[in-house]
Amino acid sequence: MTTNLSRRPEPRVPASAPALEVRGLVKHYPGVKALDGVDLVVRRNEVLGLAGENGAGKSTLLKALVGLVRPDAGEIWVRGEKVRLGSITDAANHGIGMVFQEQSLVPNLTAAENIVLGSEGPGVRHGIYRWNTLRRLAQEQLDKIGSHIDPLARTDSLTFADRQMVEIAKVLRIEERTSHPPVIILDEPTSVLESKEIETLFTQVRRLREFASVVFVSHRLDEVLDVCDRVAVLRGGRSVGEVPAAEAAPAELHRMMIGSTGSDDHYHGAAAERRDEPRRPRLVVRGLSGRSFRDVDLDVHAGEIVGIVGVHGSGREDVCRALFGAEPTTAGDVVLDGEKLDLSGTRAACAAGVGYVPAERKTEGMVGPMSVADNMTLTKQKSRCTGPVVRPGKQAKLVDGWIERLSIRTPDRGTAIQRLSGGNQQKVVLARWLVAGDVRLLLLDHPTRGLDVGARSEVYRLLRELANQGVAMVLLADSLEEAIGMSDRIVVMSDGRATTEVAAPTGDKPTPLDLVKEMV
Amino acid sequence: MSLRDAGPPVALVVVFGVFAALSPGFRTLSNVQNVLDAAAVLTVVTCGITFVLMMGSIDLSAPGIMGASAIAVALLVANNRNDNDFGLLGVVVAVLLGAGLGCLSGLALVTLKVPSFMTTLGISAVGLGVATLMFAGVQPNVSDRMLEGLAVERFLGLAHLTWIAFACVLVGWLVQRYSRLGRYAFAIGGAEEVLALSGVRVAPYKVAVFTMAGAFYGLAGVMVTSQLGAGLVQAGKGYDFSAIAAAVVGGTLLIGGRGGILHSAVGVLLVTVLTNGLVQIGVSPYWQGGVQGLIVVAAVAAAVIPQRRRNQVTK
Amino acid sequence: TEEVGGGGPAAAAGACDPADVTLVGQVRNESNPYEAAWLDGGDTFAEQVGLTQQRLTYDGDSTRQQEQISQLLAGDTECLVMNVLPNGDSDTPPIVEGAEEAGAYLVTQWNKPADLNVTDYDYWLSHITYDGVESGRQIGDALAEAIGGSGGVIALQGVLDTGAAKDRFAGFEESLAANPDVELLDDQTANFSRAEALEVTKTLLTKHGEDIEGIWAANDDMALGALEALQQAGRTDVAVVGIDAVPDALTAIEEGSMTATVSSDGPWQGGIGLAIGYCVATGELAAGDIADEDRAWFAEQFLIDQDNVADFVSPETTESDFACDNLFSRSQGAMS
Amino acid sequence: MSTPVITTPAAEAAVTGRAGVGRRLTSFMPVIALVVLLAALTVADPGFLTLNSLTAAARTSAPLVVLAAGATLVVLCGGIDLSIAALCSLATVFFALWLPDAGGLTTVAVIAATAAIGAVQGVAHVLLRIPSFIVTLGGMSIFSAIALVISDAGPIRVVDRDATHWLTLYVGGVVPMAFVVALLVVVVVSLVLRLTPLESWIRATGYSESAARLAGAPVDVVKIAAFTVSGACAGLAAVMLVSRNFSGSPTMADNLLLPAVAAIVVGGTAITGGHGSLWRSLAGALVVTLLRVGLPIVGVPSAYEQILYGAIIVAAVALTLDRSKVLTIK
Ligand SMILES: Nc1ncnc2c1ncn2[C@@H]1O[C@H](COP(=O)(O)OP(=O)(O)OP(=O)(O)O)[C@@H](O)[C@H]1O
Ligand SMILES: Nc1ncnc2c1ncn2[C@@H]1O[C@H](COP(=O)(O)OP(=O)(O)OP(=O)(O)O)[C@@H](O)[C@H]1O
Ligand SMILES: [Mg+2]
Ligand SMILES: [Mg+2]
Repeated sequence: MTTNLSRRPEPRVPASAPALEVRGLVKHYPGVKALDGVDLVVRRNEVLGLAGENGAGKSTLLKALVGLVRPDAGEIWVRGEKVRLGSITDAANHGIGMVFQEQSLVPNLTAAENIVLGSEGPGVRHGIYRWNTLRRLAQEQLDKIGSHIDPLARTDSLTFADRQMVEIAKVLRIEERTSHPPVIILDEPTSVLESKEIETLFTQVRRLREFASVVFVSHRLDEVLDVCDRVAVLRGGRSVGEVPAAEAAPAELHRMMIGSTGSDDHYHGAAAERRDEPRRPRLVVRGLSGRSFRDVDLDVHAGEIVGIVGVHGSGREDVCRALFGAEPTTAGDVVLDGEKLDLSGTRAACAAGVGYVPAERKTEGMVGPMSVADNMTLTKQKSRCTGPVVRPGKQAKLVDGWIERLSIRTPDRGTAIQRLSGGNQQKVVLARWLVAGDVRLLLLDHPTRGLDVGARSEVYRLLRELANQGVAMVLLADSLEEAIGMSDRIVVMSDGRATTEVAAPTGDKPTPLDLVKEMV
Repeated sequence: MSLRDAGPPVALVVVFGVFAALSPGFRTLSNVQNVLDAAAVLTVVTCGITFVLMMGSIDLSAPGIMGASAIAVALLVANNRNDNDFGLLGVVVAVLLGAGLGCLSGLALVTLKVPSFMTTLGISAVGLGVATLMFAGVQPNVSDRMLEGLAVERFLGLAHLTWIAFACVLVGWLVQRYSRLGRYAFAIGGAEEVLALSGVRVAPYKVAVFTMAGAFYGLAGVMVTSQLGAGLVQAGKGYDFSAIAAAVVGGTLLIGGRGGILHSAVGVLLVTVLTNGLVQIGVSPYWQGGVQGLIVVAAVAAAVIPQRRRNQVTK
Repeated sequence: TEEVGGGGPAAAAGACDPADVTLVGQVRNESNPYEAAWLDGGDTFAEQVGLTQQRLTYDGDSTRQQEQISQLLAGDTECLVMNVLPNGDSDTPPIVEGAEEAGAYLVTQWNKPADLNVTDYDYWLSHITYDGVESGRQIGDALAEAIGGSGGVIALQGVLDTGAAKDRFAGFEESLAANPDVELLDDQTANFSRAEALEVTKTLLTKHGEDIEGIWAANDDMALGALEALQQAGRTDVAVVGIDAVPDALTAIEEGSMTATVSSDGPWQGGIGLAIGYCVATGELAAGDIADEDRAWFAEQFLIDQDNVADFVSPETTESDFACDNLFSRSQGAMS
Repeated sequence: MSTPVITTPAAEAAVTGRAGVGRRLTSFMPVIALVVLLAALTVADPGFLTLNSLTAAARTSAPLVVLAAGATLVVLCGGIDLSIAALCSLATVFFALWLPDAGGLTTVAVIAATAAIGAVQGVAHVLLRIPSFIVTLGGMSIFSAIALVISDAGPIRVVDRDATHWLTLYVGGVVPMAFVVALLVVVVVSLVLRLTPLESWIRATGYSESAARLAGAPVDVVKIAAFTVSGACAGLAAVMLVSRNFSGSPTMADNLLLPAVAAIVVGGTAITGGHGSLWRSLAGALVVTLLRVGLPIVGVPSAYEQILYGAIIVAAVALTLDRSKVLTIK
C-alpha cells in the first residue's frame, strides 16, 4: 500500500487554508429546513466526524458538498478558494468524493466497471473498453484497501460488505483526478458492516488521513470517537458545536445532538426493566431447511427476544425470511402458538400474526413515492383503520399517533417516505407492524440500521414494551453488542446451521468475545 | 452461461426437435436455410430493440422508421418513380434517416421527459406519415441490381441479407461487450441513478442508443425493400411486437439490465422456427397465431421456472 | 324544387345547389396504389363538377372508419355525398344506418352482408361490387391453362373475414373442380399483404419444392410478393395470378413474369360513387328512378393477360363515364 | 425525548400551500390538454365545435374509455395488458353467438366470460411468474385465434338489437348512454379504490412490488383482480361496439390496443406503475379520440395527420406526466 502512496507526487500545499470550508449553508425542502446556516471546517489530513440525529441534515450537507444538492444560500470554499459545485463531476474535479448512505452500485455490472464508472481513464479508449486495463485499474483500487474481491465478478453476486468495499475503492478513484489532497466523504459506511469489516474500514480511513481529509458519519458514537480526530455536531440543520474526539465521551456527544442529557448505554439500562420469565414457546421451529440453511431448530417464547448472530453467509437472514414465507423451504415444521404456520407466502404469515422488518429498506422495506401514512398502513390489518373500507379519520389519528410516539421527523403524514431521512424511514417501516397491533411474532432484520442513538433507544424501548405484551421476537442485530443487550437468548448460526445457543438473561450477559468464539 | 440463461436455447432445441420429428419437410437443409433467411429482417430489428430494452426502455417505433426508410431507399436507388440512382449511397441515406428518427425519439425522451413508450409510438406515427408523403400514391419499384441482388444472391446457401443479419448480430455483440455505449446501456437498465451519482451524464447515451436502434430499423427497412423489390409504407408492420417478443423470449428483461444480443438472436430463431414449423406441419392458418402465442408463453414459463424466487418481482 | 322520386317516405330527394354539395371519399389508406388511384379518380370527378373531394383514410381499422363516419355525420349532412369502401362486410350496416338517419347520400363498394338490402333504404343509393366468385374462377382457369391443365398449385388467401377473400377462394374452388388434374397443395392466408405473401410463399416453396407449378393469389399485392419469393428462390417456371390490376402487376404481365389478373378500375370506382350521389343530391337523378337492379350490382371486370394488357396500362376515366344518364353502364347485372 | 422544531408553522403552511397548487395543476393537466386540443380543432375548422359533433365524439370514445380504464388498473400495478383489444374482439363474437340463446342475459354473460379470461391471464402471470407483457401478448394471439375459429373467420350479424338498444339511447337527449356507462365505470372503480385499501395496495405493488409483498399487502390477489377487471372492461367495451356496429367480428377491436394504451399514458399515468388514475385515462381517451376522428374531419391530409398525431401525443404526455411521482423516466 505504501507503494501506492509513494507513486503520488506529494501535493502538500502550505497548510494555511483548510481543505474544505462551509459557511452559512441553507437548504429548504417543501415543509422542511434541512440546512439552516451550517458552518463547517474540514482541515487537512484529519478525519472529521459528523454527528446528529436522524434528519439533522447530515446527508443533505454532504450531498451539497458533492454538488448533488444545490444550496439556497451559503458558500463552499475548497482550499481557500470559493467554489460552485454544480455536479458530482465538479466536486470530483475539486477532489471531493463520497460514499453514499444507500448503496449506489450498478448491480449488473462487474465490480471493476463500478469502480471506474464515470472515470474510466485509459480503461476506455475512443469509447471502446479495454478490459485488461480496466481490470488492472480496478485491481489497483482494490489493492489499496486490501480487498480480495474478483474485479470481474458481477456486483450483484457480491455480499453487502463486499459491495461496500467496492464503493470505497470506487471513491478512491478521485485520487487520480486531482493533484490536491482529496476530501473523502463517508456517509454511514459502517451501518451494514460486521465488526471485522469495520476494522478493515477504519484501517483504510486512517491510511487515508495520511494524504487526504475524511468526513465520516455514523450513528455509533463510540465508532465516531474511535476513528475521528474531531467531531462536529448538527442539530435541526444547524451546527451546534464541535469537540476533539480525544476529549469527548459518547454521552456528551449525544447530549449535544439532542440538546439535552441522554444516555448511550441504552440497551443495558433499559433491559433491566425486563422481568417476565418466558412461558410456553410461542414459535417452535424444527428441522427447517432451505437454500442456505439446514436443520434449523428454534424456540421463541412469548415475550422473548431471541437474537441470531453469525457471520455473512451464515444463513440467518434467509431463516428469517423463510419464517415470513418470503424464502422457500425444503423441509421442516414451524408451529406458532400450537398451530402449524403456513410458509407458502407473506400473506399467510401476516394473517397468522407474523411481522417482518427487512434489512434492505430502500428496495424492500418501503414504497418510496407513497406517503408515510400509506407506508405505515400497508399491511392488511384486522384492526382499526382498514377493513373492507378505509376510514380516513381513524387512519390519520392512528398514523399521527405513531409519528408522535416514534418522533418520526416528517412535515406531515402525507409526505412521500422517500423524502425522509434514512433513520426516519426506518422508523416508519417498523411502525407498520406496531400499527397492526395483532402481531404475535416479529422478525427483525437489522431493525436499527441507520437509526440515531435516540431513535435507537426509542426502538429498543418499543421492542421491550412489545415483548412485555407477549410478542415473540427474532432479532438479527446490527452489532453483537446490540444482540447481547437486547436478547434473552442468542442463537449462533454458522454455515447454515444453528450451532450453539447462549443464554443472555439480564445481569448475566455473555461478552462479545464469547459469541465470536462460537461463530467461526 | 448460467442456468438462468439456458432456458431459451433449450427451448429452441426442443421446438426444433419436435418440428423435425413431426415434419419431413421441416428437417431438410433447404428449409433450415429458409428459416435463417426468414429470420434476417427480424434479427436486425431485434438487434436494435435489444439495446433499448436493456436500458429498461421500450421501443415501438420500428414500423414507422422501417416504412420511412423503405420508401426512402426505393426512391433513392434506381427505381420507376424518378431518375435517382445513388446505389449504396441511397442505402446509407435511408439508414441515416432511420437513425435520425430514432434520435428524435431519444431526444424527446431525455428533453421532454416523456416515457419511451410514448415517444417511440409518436415517432412511429411520424415515420408512417413521412413515408406516406414520399409514397405519394405510386408504388416505387426498385430496379437497382445491387439492392435486388441482396435478397436473391446467395453465399454458402444463404441470401446476402442473411449474412447482413449475421454481421449485425456480430456488431451488436461487440458494441454490447466492448463499447462504452453498450456497457452504459446495460448499466442504465441496472441502476440509472447510480450512473448519475458517478458523474456520468446518461442522457447522451440514451439518445445514442435510440439512434443506433433507429439505424438498425432503417437497415431493416432497406432489407424489406430489397426482398419485396418495392418500397412499402407498411414494410415494418408488426415488427415492433414481434421483435420485443423475440427479445423477451430470448431472455431479455423488459425492466432492463439483463439479456443481450445473443439472447435476442436465440429468441428470433425460436419465433421464426415456430412460424415456419407450424406452416410445415400444416396447422390451420386460423390456429397458427394462437398456437404460436401459446408456445411463446410456455417457452417463457419454462425458462423462468428454474429461476423462480419467492419474492421475485415480475412486471 | 325537383320532383320527389319514388314513393318512399321522405325518399332521397335532391334539391341541393351543386356548389353546396360536399363530396367525401373514404378508403383504407393512401399507401396502397389501388386505393390511392381510387381517391384520385374521386378528385377527377370532383374537379369535373367544380368541387373538391374530402379524402378520408382509416388505415384498415374498422373502428376508426366507424368513428370517422359518425363524426362526419355529426356535422352538416344536408348535401353530403359519401363514396365509401367499408373495411369489411360487418362495417357496412352501421355506416348505412348512420347515413340513413342523417340523410346523407351513400354509395358503398366491395363489402356488404348478403342479407342487407339496399332497397330497404332511402339514402343508401347503391352498392357496387365485383363478382368475386367470377374473378377467382377466371384467374383460376387462367392458372390451370398456364400450367398445362395439370400440376400442383398453392393458394394465398386474403384477410379471412372479408367476403372478397371468401368469394374469390370459392371461385377458385369452382375452377379446381373444373380442372381435376390441378391439385391444390396448400392454402394459407397472407392477409392481402405483399410482405406476408413473400414469407408464406418462401415457406411453401421449401415445403413443396418442385411440386409447385402455379400460385393463385387473392390479390395482386400478394401475387407480387409471391413473385419476389420465386425470384429469390431462383424459380422462373411458376405461373402466378392475382386480382386488382395494380400497375406493378400489369408491368409483370407485360414482362411475362405474371400470368393474369382481373381489373376493377380503381379510378372509375372512386368517381362513380360520388357521381351517383352527386346526381341524386342535385336532383339530376331521382333516387326513386334508380332501378332495383342498379341498387346492388356487379360492375364490369376484365381478365387481363399478356394479350390484352396493353389496353389497361393507364386506366383513364372519361367525363362521360360519370354523366348522370350513364352511371350504370358498366353493370353486369344485379347482385344475386 | 425532545423534538427540535423543524420549521415555524407559518413557513410550513406557505410552503405546502405552494406545493398544493402545483400538485393540483399537474393533476388537471390532462383536462387542460383536452381543452387545448379542442380549441385547436375548432380554430382549424369552426364547424367542429357543435353539440352534435361533441356528442358524436363522446359516443365514439365510450369503448376506448372503458378499455383504457380497465387496463389502467393493470398499468398501475406495474404490468401491462396487451390482450384487451383482442379479448374485446373475441367478446363481440361471443355476444353475437350467444345472443340468440341467452337473450337479455348476453351482456352479463359476455362480461363474466371476459372477466374470467382476464383472471386466467392474471393467474398465469402471478403463478408462473411470466411478465405480463408476454402473458398478454400470448393471450392476444390466442384470443384472436379462438375468435377466428368460433366465428368461422367472419363477422356475425346481430339481428336482435333489443339487447343493446339501451346503449344507443341518449340521456337527456344529448349525452350518449354509452358514454354515461363509461363514466360510471370510471366513477365506480375509482370510488371502490378510494374507499378501500385497494388503492394503496395497487400503488404499492406498482411502485415496489417486493416492498409491498414484504409489508404483507396481497400483491398476487391485487394483480389478479386488476387483470379480471381489465377483462371485464374488455367485455363491456365489446357490448358497446356491438351496439354500434350491429355485428360481432373476430378483428373488430384489434386496432384499439395502441389507442387504449396511448390514452392511459396521455392521461399522465406512469407506464412503470404506481402513479396515475382512471380519471386521467378518461381524459387521455378523449384526447386520443379527438385526434383519431378530429384530425381527418377538419381536413388534415392523411400523411400529415399521422405526423401530427405522433407529435401531439408526445406533447400531450410531456404536459400531463407528473414527474415528481415517477422515479425514472424509462
Ligand atoms: N429530497 C428531499 N425532499 C424533501 N425533504 C428532504 C429531502 N432530502 C432530505 N429532506 C429532509 O431534510 C432533512 C434532513 O435530511 P438528511 O437526509 O440530511 O438527514 P440525515 O442527517 O442524513 O439523517 P439520517 O441520519 O437519518 O441519515 C430531513 O428532515 C429530511 O426529511
Ligand atoms: N446457497 C445459497 N445460494 C444462493 N445465495 C445464497 C446462498 N447462501 C447465501 N446466499 C446469499 O448470500 C448472502 C449472505 O447470506 P446470508 O444472508 O445468509 O448471511 P447473513 O449471515 O444473514 O448476513 P448478515 O450478517 O449480513 O445478516 C445473502 O444475500 C444470501 O441470499
Ligand atoms: Mg443521512
Ligand atoms: Mg446478511
